[in-house]
Amino acid sequence: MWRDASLVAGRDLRVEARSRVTINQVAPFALLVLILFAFALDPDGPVLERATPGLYWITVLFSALLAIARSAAVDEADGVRDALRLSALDPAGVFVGKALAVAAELAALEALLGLGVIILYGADPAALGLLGGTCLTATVAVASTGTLYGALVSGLRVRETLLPLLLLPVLAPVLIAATRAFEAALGGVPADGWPWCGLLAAFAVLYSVAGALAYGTLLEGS
Amino acid sequence: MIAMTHAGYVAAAWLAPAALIGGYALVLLRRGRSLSRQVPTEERRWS
Amino acid sequence: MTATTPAGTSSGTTTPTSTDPSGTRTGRGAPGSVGPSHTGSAATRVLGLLALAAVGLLVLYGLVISPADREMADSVRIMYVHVPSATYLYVGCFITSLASGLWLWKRTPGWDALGETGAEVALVFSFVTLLTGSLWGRPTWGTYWVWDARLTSTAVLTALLIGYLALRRLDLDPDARSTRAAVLGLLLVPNVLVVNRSVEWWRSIHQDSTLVKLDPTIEGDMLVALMVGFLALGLVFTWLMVHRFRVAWLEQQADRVDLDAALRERRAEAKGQVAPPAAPDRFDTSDPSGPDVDEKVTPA
Amino acid sequence: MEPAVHLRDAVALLGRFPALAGIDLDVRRGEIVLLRGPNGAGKTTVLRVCAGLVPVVRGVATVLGHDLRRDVRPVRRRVGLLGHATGLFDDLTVADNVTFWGRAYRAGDADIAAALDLVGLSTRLRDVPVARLSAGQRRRTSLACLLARRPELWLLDEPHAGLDHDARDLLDGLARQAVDQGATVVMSSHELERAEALADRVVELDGGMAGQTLHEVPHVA
Repeated sequence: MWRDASLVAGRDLRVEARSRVTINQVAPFALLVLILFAFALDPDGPVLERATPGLYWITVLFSALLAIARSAAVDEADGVRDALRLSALDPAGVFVGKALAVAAELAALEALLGLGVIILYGADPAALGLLGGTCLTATVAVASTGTLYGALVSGLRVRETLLPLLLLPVLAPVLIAATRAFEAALGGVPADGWPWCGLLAAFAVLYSVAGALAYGTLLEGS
Repeated sequence: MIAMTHAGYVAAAWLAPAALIGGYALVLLRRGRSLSRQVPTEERRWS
Repeated sequence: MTATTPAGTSSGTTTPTSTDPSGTRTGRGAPGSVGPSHTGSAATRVLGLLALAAVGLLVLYGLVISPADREMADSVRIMYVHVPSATYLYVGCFITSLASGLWLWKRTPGWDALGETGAEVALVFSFVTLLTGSLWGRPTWGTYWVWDARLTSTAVLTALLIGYLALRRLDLDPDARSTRAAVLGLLLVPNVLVVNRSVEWWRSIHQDSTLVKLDPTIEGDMLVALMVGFLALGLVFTWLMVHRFRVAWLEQQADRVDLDAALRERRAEAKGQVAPPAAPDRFDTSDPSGPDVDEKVTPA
Repeated sequence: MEPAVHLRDAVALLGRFPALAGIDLDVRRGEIVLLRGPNGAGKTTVLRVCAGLVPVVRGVATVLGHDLRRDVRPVRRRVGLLGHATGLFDDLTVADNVTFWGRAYRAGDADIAAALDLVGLSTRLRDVPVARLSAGQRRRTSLACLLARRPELWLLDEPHAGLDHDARDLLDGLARQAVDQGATVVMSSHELERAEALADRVVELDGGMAGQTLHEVPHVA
């Protein structure tokens, strides 16, 4: 299974390396959203500073939507689904591979946005352990959920609009948990943040398992 | 009973759901009726 | 609310969670013979009457007999609708998840229909819950929307249900659509649990003391009124489920019927140059895996 | 030796449309069979059914000894499908594509390299992204993907479409070579004169049902 996963992850990342969509389009989009938030909320006032964790994770979620849509589109090229079904690749491996590729891209985006928030919003990172833990669990959670829901809508005419409709309510808990964890880390008592991190980890495990199990069924159902 | 506080809200909180569920029930009956005509009897498991 | 058509028919009962309804079909009545042209049956009429009676009782208890609350005065009466409908919202979601899981496992179309039924009825109850919740919030806290844990998670749940039904409404080919809807449906309950857990935690941090807990201490007539609320909405829920299930069942049958005509058409297309094999009549397209139930031609 | 393909009164659906309405077809091992017939006769569906991609809802369907109605997975490992859709990743190079699909089908690196050589893509075009290839070159790339896995049953859906002259000779040669090594080929085509030259037998298809064998092409020893 892991061999297939690394094969698929390698392919997805190579597609990204060649097409550079995430680097050239999604990353600038993410930074742009940060800037737009600053326009919306007056930068010197307290609001922006207090809302930084929330704004950060909303930006990450929207960028994730683009990265997930891109990852799903790779498999929607003409005939790829059939070739996958004919191949000896284990569907769970394909799922894990694609999720890892999306996770890698997301991690890069989060790092970039982290810098963006520090520079643009003047946030001073504290409790790095909690920040890192939250990012890790949230990234895996979003990547696995996104890959699964990407497969759910693949091949449909209206997938661009259906994917956010299906995915965002599911990711609501991730947004809540990640934001609270960041607030705990930046604002005050990191100890409060760890339970949220735990919730994110549980979410990530739930969806990784669900994705691995369901991916084959989705690939099969034309 | 009449001298009820928030009468407006209570009335709304009871009538609106009744209308919503009642409307949905009617829609269901109408859909059921029009579909029943298309499907021959033995396909149905109720009578 | 019940169909009061005079057509007297023998009583046939269908429990809402009927199992494996697509099994072998029993008698083969002449197609098109006039049966009851609606989804009603003796059972649903009885159920309908019971539901109406219970609603009547609810109105009596909820609005007349039960006293006003000390703090919230009469606005507490909204609770008798709000709390039961929230409960049946979750029951509907549970049925959808269960049915989706069973469809993925057994692939009988009955479960697929039940999954769709559960979600749609749950959606109706989610609107009722949101409506009564905000109408209750207004007199009690002065705002229509309160970021209370239960109300917020109901809102997210409503979005999940809308997404599920949106996916079902896409015109994929039946089997693919059912598979995807089943995977989404199966994930409904886990999603609900995670959403509730995270919203519960989130609100517990920001729970400022002034918020009156949504469930005031209730006893005596108020408790009875709430119980009647559960009974009445329960019967209504079941009645809606049975009818919606039959509508879904009819929709599936309608799909299959056109198919046989298509098969005959397809054969005629062959311009006679190609001899059509012995014309088998009905066949069950819904379970591609198992051997076909109506197989007339024994395999060579 | 059981037949490579044995369909008896098979019915297959595309959504609600019965693309195959009770087809009878038999293909022996080591044979090259051409499916001929008007558009929409079900030629593509027959190939996809044999590849285990479209479920058979009625009748008998056995490919390479496996009953398709029980489990399609074993068949899928042993067939190669070359369809209109190339199944290639536009952003990746020719080499990346063939390597990925080769490994996905558990082909060894040697087979992958050999496949690239056979279709003449191992030199100049090797590191060109597929997006910049012509239709014919794309088809050669997906042919290379098929070659790399050395399938026992070749399912070719209008393989000659879009190929230039020497590419067609190359395809015919490779198909003939594979048959000599025990493979079987079932293909559909509209370039009849060329396809019939290659095929041992031609079967007329119409309305999703197979007719009688039109003519046996005397097998040139």
